[in-house]
Amino acid sequence: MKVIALIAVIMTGALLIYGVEDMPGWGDPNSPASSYVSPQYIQEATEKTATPNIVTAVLADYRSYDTMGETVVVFTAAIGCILMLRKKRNGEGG
Amino acid sequence: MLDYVISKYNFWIYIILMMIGLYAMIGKKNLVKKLIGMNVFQSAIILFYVSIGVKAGATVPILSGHGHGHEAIDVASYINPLPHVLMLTAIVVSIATTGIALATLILIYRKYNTLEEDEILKIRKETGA
Amino acid sequence: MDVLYSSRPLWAVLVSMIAAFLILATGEKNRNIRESWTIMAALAKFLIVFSMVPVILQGKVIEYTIVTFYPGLLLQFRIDAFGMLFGVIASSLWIATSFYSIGYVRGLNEHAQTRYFFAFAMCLSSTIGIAFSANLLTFLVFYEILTIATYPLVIHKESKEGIMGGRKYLAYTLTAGCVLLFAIGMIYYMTGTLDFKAGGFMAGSGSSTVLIMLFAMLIFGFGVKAGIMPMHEWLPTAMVAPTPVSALLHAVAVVKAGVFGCLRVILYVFGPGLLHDLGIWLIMAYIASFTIVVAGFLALGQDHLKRRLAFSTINNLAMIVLGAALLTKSSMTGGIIHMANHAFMKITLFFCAGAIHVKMHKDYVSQLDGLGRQMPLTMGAFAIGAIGLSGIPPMSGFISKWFLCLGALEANQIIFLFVFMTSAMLDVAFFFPIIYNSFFKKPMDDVAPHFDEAPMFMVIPLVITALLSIVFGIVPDAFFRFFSLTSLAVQNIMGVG
Amino acid sequence: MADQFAALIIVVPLIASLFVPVFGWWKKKLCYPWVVAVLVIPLISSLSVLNTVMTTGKFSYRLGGWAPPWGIEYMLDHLSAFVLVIVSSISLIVAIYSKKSVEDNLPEKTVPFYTLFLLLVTGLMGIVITGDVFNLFVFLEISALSCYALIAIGEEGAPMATFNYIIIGTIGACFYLLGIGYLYIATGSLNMADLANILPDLYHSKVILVAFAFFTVGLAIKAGLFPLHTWLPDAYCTAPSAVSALIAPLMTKVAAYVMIRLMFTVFQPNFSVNMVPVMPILGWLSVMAIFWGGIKALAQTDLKRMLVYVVVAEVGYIVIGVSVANRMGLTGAILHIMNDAVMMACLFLVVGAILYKTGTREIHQLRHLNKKMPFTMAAFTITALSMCGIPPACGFFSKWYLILGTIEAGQWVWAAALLCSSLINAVLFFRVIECAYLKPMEPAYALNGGETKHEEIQRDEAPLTMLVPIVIMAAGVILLGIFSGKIISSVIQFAVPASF
Repeated sequence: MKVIALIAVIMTGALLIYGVEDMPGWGDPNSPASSYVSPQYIQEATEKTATPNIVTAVLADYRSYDTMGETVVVFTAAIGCILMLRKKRNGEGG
Repeated sequence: MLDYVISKYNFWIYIILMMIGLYAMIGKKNLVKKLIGMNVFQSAIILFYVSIGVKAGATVPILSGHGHGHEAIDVASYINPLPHVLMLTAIVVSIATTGIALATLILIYRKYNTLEEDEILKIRKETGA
Repeated sequence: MDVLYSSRPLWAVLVSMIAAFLILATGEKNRNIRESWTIMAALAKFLIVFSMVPVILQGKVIEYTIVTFYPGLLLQFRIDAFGMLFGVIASSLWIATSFYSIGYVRGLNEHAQTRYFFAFAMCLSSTIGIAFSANLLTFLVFYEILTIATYPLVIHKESKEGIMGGRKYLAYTLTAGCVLLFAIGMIYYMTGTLDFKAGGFMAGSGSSTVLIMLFAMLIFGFGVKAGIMPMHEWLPTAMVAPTPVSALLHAVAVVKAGVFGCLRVILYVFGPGLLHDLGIWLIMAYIASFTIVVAGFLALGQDHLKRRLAFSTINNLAMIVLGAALLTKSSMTGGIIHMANHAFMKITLFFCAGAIHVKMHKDYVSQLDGLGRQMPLTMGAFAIGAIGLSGIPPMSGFISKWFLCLGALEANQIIFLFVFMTSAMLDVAFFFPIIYNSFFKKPMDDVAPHFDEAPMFMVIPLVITALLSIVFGIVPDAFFRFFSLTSLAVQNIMGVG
Repeated sequence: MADQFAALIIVVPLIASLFVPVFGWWKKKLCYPWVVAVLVIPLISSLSVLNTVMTTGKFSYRLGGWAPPWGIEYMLDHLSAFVLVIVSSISLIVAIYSKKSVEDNLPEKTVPFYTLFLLLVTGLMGIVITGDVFNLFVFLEISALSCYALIAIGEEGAPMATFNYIIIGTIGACFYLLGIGYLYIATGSLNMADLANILPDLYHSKVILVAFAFFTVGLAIKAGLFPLHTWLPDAYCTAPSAVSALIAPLMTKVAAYVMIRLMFTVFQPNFSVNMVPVMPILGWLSVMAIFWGGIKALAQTDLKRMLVYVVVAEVGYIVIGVSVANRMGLTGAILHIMNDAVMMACLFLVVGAILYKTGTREIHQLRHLNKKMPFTMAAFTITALSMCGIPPACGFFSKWYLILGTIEAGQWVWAAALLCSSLINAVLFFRVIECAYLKPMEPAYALNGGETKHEEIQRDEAPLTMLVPIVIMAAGVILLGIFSGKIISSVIQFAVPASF
């Protein structure tokens, strides 16, 4: 198992290091990530959503659907834990 | 060469973290250690995302002064908000996964009284399950 | 060629499928109603099929498209003379088999009769589907349904031999189905069409190596059901099935479907011209001859009556294939007409074997001494069938053998003439002792034989099929127009090639 | 107006899942009818969406009204609408079926069970409907988490199987997340349609290549493709009947859908097929999956465990169709997503019903089942024949297109693998059929005084809530086969990328 793990890890690492070559540098303001979609958030968000915190604006408005999904994930986990653990506790108690 | 390495140091760090996490997930025998590996692995990815959003010399994207009027906003002075948004979601997902995983670990421990994978396998073989 | 669009082919297929589900719904409790479904479906099917014969004889084809998947890829019925011939054989003999089955299963008080009649009806449905298929895909679809529908019949007894026979049957036929699927896929990829065309459509669509490989695959796929050696192993094993099933398997539906497939491949997919150019017709002919001779010798060694008949079937089917493989006009005529003649004669023989089994519980050739005096009708019919298969006039077997021999001469291959002769002699050798013993030897148990026939449900069908074998020997075109259909089919094929 | 149906598909089961605990708190019995009633709405909505797509072409639905690269949108084209219909119909069928199974196995867990059931369905449909790669991840996790929890309450050994599934599944999901990150860093966008426009200029970037690699591996894990399937058999086998009937047909198929979506919509076929050597690798892995799954299945005596290995083999089918990368093959793959979902649902439903009635899953103990449960066994037989590729059942047609695809690609070994797999399936399923339908070959039951022949076997059919779904699925197996031509010409034909 350890050998498999090591091989998997080394292969993954090698792939990642291979990819780094074409990555933009640290803090590059002109990287595609920072120059394509996000500038518009910074410019428009306050005006359109009346929220000074842009992260909040994007989280709760532009991508609010994701955030809904996020809360559902928490709900799922909670119900999942109830499903898994609840009956056993009753069983032990009784 | 050194410049190259330094200019992308964020990637090296996350790659190393991720490899550690992945190794623990696959290679460790103790189930809790596997779970910790999973958390390290997810944190590495979160670190990676957050480091994408950085712009040199920029500040947090909160526009306290600009709320009104139409004065131009200098995009370069605020960091990219999107990766942070995504990672808020991803963090929650990772916590939820950990929660479910811990719940299964409780079930496993109740059943086998151990969290060592090889011991569990031994018990299962003995009971013929 | 005139095309007539009609849904009659679809109904011909569906009628027995509908009957099958009615049979299933009626169940074991109302046996008479259940059996009446079978008979009604058999009659209806025959009438629908037969009503199309005059149209076909006018030189038209009847077409019905079920669904289209892709251009050139569709489920379609198209009835030409050759398909019609097979359709008439199958549907007319189903009537006889239906009556006979009722007598048989009731006479033996068989278990799971509903399943039996259900599977029987499904078999016939798919056989007619095969007969009327317009292209290889449709053919394959019904061919696979036939494979599965026959399985419950083969394992009917549920004894160890039955289940083993069923496994062997499935192993052979499903493998064949896979090979066919691949070969047909290849053909579609190479030509963009799968439609049967008199004289073939494969010419010039690929290198000769590929074509030969495809031919081998298709012949393997269909040859398994047709019992061509060395793929015949399943057939004698499947003899554990009840006799009407063997009759259906070995005279009407399954093996004939295989032979029909082989002939479709030889004459309608590759075509005589292409096969001649590729030179594989001769190899094919040698394989068929090998099968004829070896099966004949193996038949001699069988004491179990039905196994002997099974090897005789293998022998005769190979004769049909050989007729087609010789690629001459007469040999084709002989081969195709032999499909009909063999069907009538062989089903008579199987019916007789079944009648003996039901009445006397005797299965072995050596037990049949003196039976002729007790069951004169049955053994008389057996004699007619046996004489016919040996190719002695005035039985119908003579007609087909005559044309086959003529074909061998036309092809300038004297060796095949000898094959036919040997086969005829072997037929005599393994059938005549049975006839002789049953009529002229004293019974083993020394009881004075008295007239005691099998149930009427069984005797009447076998007498009728025996009489028909004689009639077809004297007037080959009687009733069902087999000869006209055959010559029309041959004309179509040769007209192009 | 039909556009609004798209929103209903996700919103209705999601909101409804919140109400399940409320109902359960009030009256436990209400959970079941509520879930069934709720799941009708996504089915109607997805049929309506499919209809809209078929008449007016593909459309998108902006959530919150934000324009695409900034906001999130639904992408509804032929492929996603088609898979949506599959997911919603099968989940409805399994929901109907679940009644007795839940009452029997998990009486005290009804409420959280149905809550998670709805969440799982929501997650699966969210994956299919979304047009945003990150949003897809969120729904992937919703479905995965609910799936983990549902599996963990299964029989002996389930928690351990679940934990393995969690670890490997999380690796898969994180690889997918990493792939998104790499795409984002190179393009700055998360929207699928937008990415598809930007990416062609960047095909030579190493970042894109790495992103593609992570996507492929991550989704291969989620789809259970050999050799990354190790989590699958135990997890699916130990899950409760109703759960395995839902996840076995849907989870792997949805992952396969995402694979097709990413490879042929987000990335262009030109990149996925010609510029990276991924297709041959996937193809050969599928061949191994088919053989490995088949051989492992042959070794099982437990019916459910056998089916689980068949699932592994069936994943290979779909991926072969993807990796031959031509029109016929992909048609076969998409058709097989549907066919396999229906067949697997039917088989797992049957196994659940058998387990419920007889308490056993051992193949050799299924004797006389044809008399006890004639309809269930008839459904099983039909589906088994379909698995062996007997027409007119649907399995034949997907196999036909897949084989045409491999022939066109000149991959003879792949074609041979598909054919062999039919034969392996024939052995597998006829073994079961022989046991269930025929008298035992050896007189091993002589203990009963050798009177087995005359024992009167009473009909003891599964309850209607189980039987009706089973019969519907079996009828579906036949009908989908007969109408496969129609389905292909009206839907799948347009779901295959135009460049093929």
